[in-house]
Amino acid sequence: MLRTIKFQREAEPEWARQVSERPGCEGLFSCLQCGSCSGACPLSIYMDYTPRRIIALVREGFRKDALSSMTIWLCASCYSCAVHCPRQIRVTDLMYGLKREAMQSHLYPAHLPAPVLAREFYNMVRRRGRSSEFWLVLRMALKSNPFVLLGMTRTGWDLFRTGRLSLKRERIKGMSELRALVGREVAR
Amino acid sequence: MSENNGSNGAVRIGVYTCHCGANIAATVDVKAVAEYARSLPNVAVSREYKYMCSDPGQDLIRQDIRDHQLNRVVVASCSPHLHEHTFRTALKVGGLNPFFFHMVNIREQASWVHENKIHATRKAKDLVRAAVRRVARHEALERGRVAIHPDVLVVGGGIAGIHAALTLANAGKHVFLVEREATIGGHMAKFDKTFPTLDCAACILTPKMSAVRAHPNITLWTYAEVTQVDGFVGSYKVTVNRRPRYVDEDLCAGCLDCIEACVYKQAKVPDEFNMNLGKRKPIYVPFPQAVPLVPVIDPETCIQFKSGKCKKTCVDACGERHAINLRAEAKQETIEVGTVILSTGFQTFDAARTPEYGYGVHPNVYTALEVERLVNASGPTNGEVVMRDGKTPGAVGIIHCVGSRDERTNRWCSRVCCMYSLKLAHLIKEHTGAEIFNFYIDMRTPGKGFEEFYQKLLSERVHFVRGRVAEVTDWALQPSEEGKLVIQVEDTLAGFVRRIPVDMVVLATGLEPHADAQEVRRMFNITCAREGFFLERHPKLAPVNTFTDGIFLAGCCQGPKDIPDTVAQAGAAAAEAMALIDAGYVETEPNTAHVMEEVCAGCKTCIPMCPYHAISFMLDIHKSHINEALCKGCGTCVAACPAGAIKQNLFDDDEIFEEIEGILTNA
Amino acid sequence: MPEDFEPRIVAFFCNWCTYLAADLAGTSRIKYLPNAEVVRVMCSGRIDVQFVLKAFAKGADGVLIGGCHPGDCHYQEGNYKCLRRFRLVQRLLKQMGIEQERLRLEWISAAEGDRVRVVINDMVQTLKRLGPAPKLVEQAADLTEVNA
Amino acid sequence: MNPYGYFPGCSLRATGVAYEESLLTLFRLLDLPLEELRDWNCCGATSYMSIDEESAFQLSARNLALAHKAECRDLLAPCSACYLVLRKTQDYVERYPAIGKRVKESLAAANLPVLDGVRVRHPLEVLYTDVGVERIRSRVVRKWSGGRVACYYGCQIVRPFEEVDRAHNPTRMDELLGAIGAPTVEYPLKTACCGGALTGTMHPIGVRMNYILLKEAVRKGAQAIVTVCPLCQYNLDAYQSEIRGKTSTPVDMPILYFTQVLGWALGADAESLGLKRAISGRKFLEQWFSKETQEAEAYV
Amino acid sequence: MKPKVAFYWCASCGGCEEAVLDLAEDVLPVLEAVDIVFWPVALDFKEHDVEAMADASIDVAFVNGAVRTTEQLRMARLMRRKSRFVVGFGACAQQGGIPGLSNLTTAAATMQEAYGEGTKPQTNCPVNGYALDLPTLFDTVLPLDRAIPVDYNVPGCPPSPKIIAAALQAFLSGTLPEPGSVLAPDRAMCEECPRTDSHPNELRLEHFHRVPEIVIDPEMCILAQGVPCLGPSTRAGCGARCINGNMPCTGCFGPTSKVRDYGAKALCSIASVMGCNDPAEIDAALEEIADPAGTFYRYSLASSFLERKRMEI
Repeated sequence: MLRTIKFQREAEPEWARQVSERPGCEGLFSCLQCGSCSGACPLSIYMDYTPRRIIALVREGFRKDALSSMTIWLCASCYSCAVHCPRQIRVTDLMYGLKREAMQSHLYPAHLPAPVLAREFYNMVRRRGRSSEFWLVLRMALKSNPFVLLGMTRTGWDLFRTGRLSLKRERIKGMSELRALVGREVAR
Repeated sequence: MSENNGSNGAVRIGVYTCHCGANIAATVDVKAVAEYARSLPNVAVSREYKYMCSDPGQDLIRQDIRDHQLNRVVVASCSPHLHEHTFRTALKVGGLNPFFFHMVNIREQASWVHENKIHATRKAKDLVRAAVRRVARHEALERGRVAIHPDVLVVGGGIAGIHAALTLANAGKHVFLVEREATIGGHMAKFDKTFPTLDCAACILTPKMSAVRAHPNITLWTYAEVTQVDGFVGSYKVTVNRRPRYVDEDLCAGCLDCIEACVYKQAKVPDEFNMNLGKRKPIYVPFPQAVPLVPVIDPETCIQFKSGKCKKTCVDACGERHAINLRAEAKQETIEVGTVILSTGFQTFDAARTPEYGYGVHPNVYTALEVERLVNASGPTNGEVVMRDGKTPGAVGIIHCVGSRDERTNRWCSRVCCMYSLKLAHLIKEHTGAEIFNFYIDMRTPGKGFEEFYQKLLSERVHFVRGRVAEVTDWALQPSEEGKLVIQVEDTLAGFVRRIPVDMVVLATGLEPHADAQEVRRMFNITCAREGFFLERHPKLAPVNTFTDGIFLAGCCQGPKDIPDTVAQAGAAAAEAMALIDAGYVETEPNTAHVMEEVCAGCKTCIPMCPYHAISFMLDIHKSHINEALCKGCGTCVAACPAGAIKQNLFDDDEIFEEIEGILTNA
Repeated sequence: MPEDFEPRIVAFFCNWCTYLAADLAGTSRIKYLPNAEVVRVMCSGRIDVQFVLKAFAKGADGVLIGGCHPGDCHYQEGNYKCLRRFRLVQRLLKQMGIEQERLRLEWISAAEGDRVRVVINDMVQTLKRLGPAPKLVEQAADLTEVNA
Repeated sequence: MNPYGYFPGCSLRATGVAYEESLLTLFRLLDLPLEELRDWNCCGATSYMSIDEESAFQLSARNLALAHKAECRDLLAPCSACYLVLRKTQDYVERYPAIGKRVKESLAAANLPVLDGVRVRHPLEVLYTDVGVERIRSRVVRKWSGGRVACYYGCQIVRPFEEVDRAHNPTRMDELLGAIGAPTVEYPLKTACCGGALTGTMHPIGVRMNYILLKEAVRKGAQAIVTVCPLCQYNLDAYQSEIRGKTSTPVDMPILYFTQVLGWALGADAESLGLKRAISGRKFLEQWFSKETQEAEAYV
Repeated sequence: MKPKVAFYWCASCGGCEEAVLDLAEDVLPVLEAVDIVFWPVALDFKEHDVEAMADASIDVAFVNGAVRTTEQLRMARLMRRKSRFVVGFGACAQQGGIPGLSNLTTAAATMQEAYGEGTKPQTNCPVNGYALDLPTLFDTVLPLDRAIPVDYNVPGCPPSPKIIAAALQAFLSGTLPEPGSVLAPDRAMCEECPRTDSHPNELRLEHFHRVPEIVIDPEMCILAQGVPCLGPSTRAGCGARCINGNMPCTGCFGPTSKVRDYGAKALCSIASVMGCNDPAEIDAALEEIADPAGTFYRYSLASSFLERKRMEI
């Protein structure tokens, strides 16, 4: 039986403070818990924690709960929350931060396509400077759940016959320049 | 005992450094400061004490004046704006002229604004050193007195102005009550019921309104605005512009036949008093119990004014009385009063500034004030809650905090919205039996009987959803949402997002300062707080005073508040004014300027410096002279005098130079 | 310039606007740098140019004048008199080899507590950049001879 | 006049190719020179942000620096995501000194110039402010008979920066379409989200979001949806058959780019506007072209 | 026996010496009444003669000019030592005077200005067997009272016969005011000014003019005509000499006893009576005062709070 009580020792207030210092999250501790973000969010209806509850978790320092939530992966970065927040908290930026942290500490469901896509996208861009949608989707599918490819055949065909499916693997000339800029290491 | 004028022998200074509990002591090493002060020239005694402003604290000073023959005192504590008077009095009681005193502000301007104890302490020492040098130059001074004109001006005829005016008038003071609109009554006159008692606003307000009209001590000028204010506490000269209403108040009997007779058989003009939900004629009274009950003609819409081709049936209807004068012009009245009470009220937040709620887009989105009129028996629908589309709502959503607690609009809590929302919820349910949803962030019911009222609403099965509504839309996700307004909100207590279809949305718009609050405050030479409401002298100890003597505040012009608080504040303002009037005079700061005739060569440089025309030129002796009664002590002429022939008490060159050098002379 | 140079600022604040703003900053517990020490005058119109030059002569690194916003002066237009003097003395300071940033005039209303923080902190930064104001003793080597 | 810098972004070279075709055509018709940013790289879009914000900014910084080097004053980013990331980079570099410092350092490391003086802009706003509704109207050669359309702005061009249009109820696209005589419906979801990459990563949810958008458009009587972003267009366009299969909504409406609609009104042919690349609503489109072409002949 | 009197001349133009002679026949009774023991400009005494005198044996020494060389400093100290009273005579002694304006620059620069590029004063040179020492020039000109304690000052550039006579009279009759005071009326010059009544009650200056720029109305208050006349800031006693010559007062008599920094105060009051409130307008008007330091500190720069320009020396 899963216990739902929280003990204060499970909270990480120091982490909360760090988060509140990230760009866009300055207002974290002035949040009214009014729920404007959740109400405005087109995806909150599918989330395990609404954006407001994520903020509540974060500022009380419940790191694991926040980072392992589906919510952060459902965020489509539409910034609706940001423009609705009466405290002008950039909830979207908060979500980005949590996604990054979840990736680093591998706190997300295995085979969840979103993080896989993010990682593949990241690596592709670091290797080639641009992304090529076809190859990207392919790699994502293979690394998360190959069966989704079956469901994609229809769409794939549609794109192919309308000349919207480019098999070209884009690459920029200034890769050395790019590496100097962002470094060369890729995400595992 | 006879007062020591300090002339006896050497300067002996007592320095007192205050801990103010931990307020100062936490960031300033008070002991070190006192220790340091002891080492300064002319300092006879230096002590530190927990609370200098307390009786024992003041006793210390009195004792030392006797035991150590002090003739100068420095107290390092809070702002002089708070306790200068306290300590001056202590000196006086101790038998020393109160102006042998100087105060050092090491709380507001040191301990509270700095973190590093070393720096804060150094700063405190510097300031004490400067004060010790300065105070040695102080001289014995006497306060002047200014007579107070017994008449009072009350600006704004809402419940605040009405109550203040009546209180003063009943005490036998003559009051000029000036109101911008055509009737007094203000916002309260528009309300149906008042929370939490639900007694009818009109029933409790209108008697007071007519009392104003009837009172021999009140001169009521409606449709009028203050345009100029000169002078100072005791004698303000005020100019009032009375706009023409084209119906003579003295001749009109209030029969309203003229309105009946207007060539417009049907009322066609949007009715401001009813928030444009109803119609009125070009000649009208705002509402049946208006005071004065004298019609106004609105030149914007009156045919005669627009085309000059009207049968003027109103004039005929008035007949022998000849009350209607279409050629009437604005009148300037000039009055003199000793004190002023500002009760100019507030304006409601413009709901169009929160586009997500669709006010002005969806006709069935209303503001609370509009609904007040809808539920009001004397309103445009005679109390029927029918919407702009003619239907009666089956479900109503009331959205709290519209234009309040929001960084993007107004940051403050408007204080009354929760309660009036509860009231409207009750009234709408009563009138229509509709399902009512309240959407709130925090439910604020801190007042006598308020919580009980909340309980009552809960038991009436009104829904309370804790969550700030994200948007009001008309798109349908479900067939049940077809043709409805859908409120999308997170039910933060249940923890999920809800879409709630309703027929009518009520926006609980907040209170904000009048658009012209800034002009008004300039005219009366007072200050506005950051939000734009008029600033009181002290939030706790002088809530109805301003920084300009003789000008007091009442009601929402000082900040959002409900009717009980407003009335209480109006009473307080009236009492403050009366205190001045009955004292008959006010003691002035002796910081006035004087011409040293032996030095003045009559160059007249000072004369244009004075905004109060206190400086005159005496042709006989060919020198300038300053009228102490008119001098307000700004010191501009002192700085301007090219020969240094003008002294200012308390701020003389000697004193200020000592202070500057004191600050910069490193210990 | 010494690393730990702490500029000394003499601040002349008018009683009705800027001094109250400073009090408000206090009651709001707004934190700012402790380098400015306030001399209270009733109106910025009282500020004699002699005061400003005296402060510099006595070794102030900066002088800050605070008054009511134009049109808001408690004494109607003392702040304008102050403004005129300020503009003229700025020209004099230039001739006397004192950087104009060392003298600053700010309109701060009683409601603008936070403005006090912004202005003072900013001025301290500016002065730290400029370094200590040159003192007369360094200037007139001859005086040592005189005092010999 | 000096040409607008053009930042296609990855999508306009694949699923969004029609956007590029129509954009270039439209700008040619309006004699607005476009110059593609040499060797541009990925903007560092949404999903990149979720791995490494800092180098996302660095990626954008390179593009901005290239633009600066090419002395281009206005850099056009037709893809909403690209527009936002580029704009956000500028904003954060300016607003957060720490970020600004790091970005400038890395630019120096790659010996690139600092990124200033470049304005990141979206074609919609360029057409509205630089060209203007009136000039568009004056250039119309084809009368519109494509029926009522819903203008769909999506999220990232109006939020959080309200520079392309205001966040609540934007109207500039409606006004431009009004200028060519295309009647627009009151579309309450005009700034709702299309789900972005969710159609790929959490397919059912992504599709459902587009279902909602399409359903409401139908409900409001629109015969087509006009978009400003390759991803929006793709999501709304590509899954209609699936939606038809899963729900009772018989939706089959064309999802156009505003550049296609305007280009058509200004006389361009279907080919050069990539109109033939539509997946959904082809029937509608075909009869529309034929009808339009006849009329066009009559009109000119 | 007659009181012993000395005159000495430091950094000044010599006008002050003239001024004594300007007393004309009034000088004779004075010469009768006193015994002049040292007066380089008129009588042949040498430094060593003074050295030889007993300390405090001279009753009054009238020293004019500012102190800007080692020699002047030495002589000033000598005068101080030998005299009971030292009187600063004239604007240069009292306030630094015109020489004080070189506190806006350095000794080297002054030299260069006067003698051209690369001039290096040869401080000593052998002349038939003797070594001549040239005194060195200070960078900062000092008013007399910053070099030695001064008992009284007689202001003016030069002092007017009227106040010189009065000063001498005070000494002869022993009716002296308290030490440190200035031997002239403690009121502004306006009181003596023939045009003072034409000064408007509500003066508002929108523009400033320099003397050559306008034709000054000989009847009207000069300040009211927009020419910065410092009469209002300046001590009386000159008999409005300049005004009578239709010229503005430039302040040679210095401030009254109530003012600490002459120029600052003068500047403060002139700015106060300006007629504009808009910063741009104010600056436009102030542009017309080409040289504030020279205008307001014509004689008093060296005795001002700031004393000199802050600069590399």
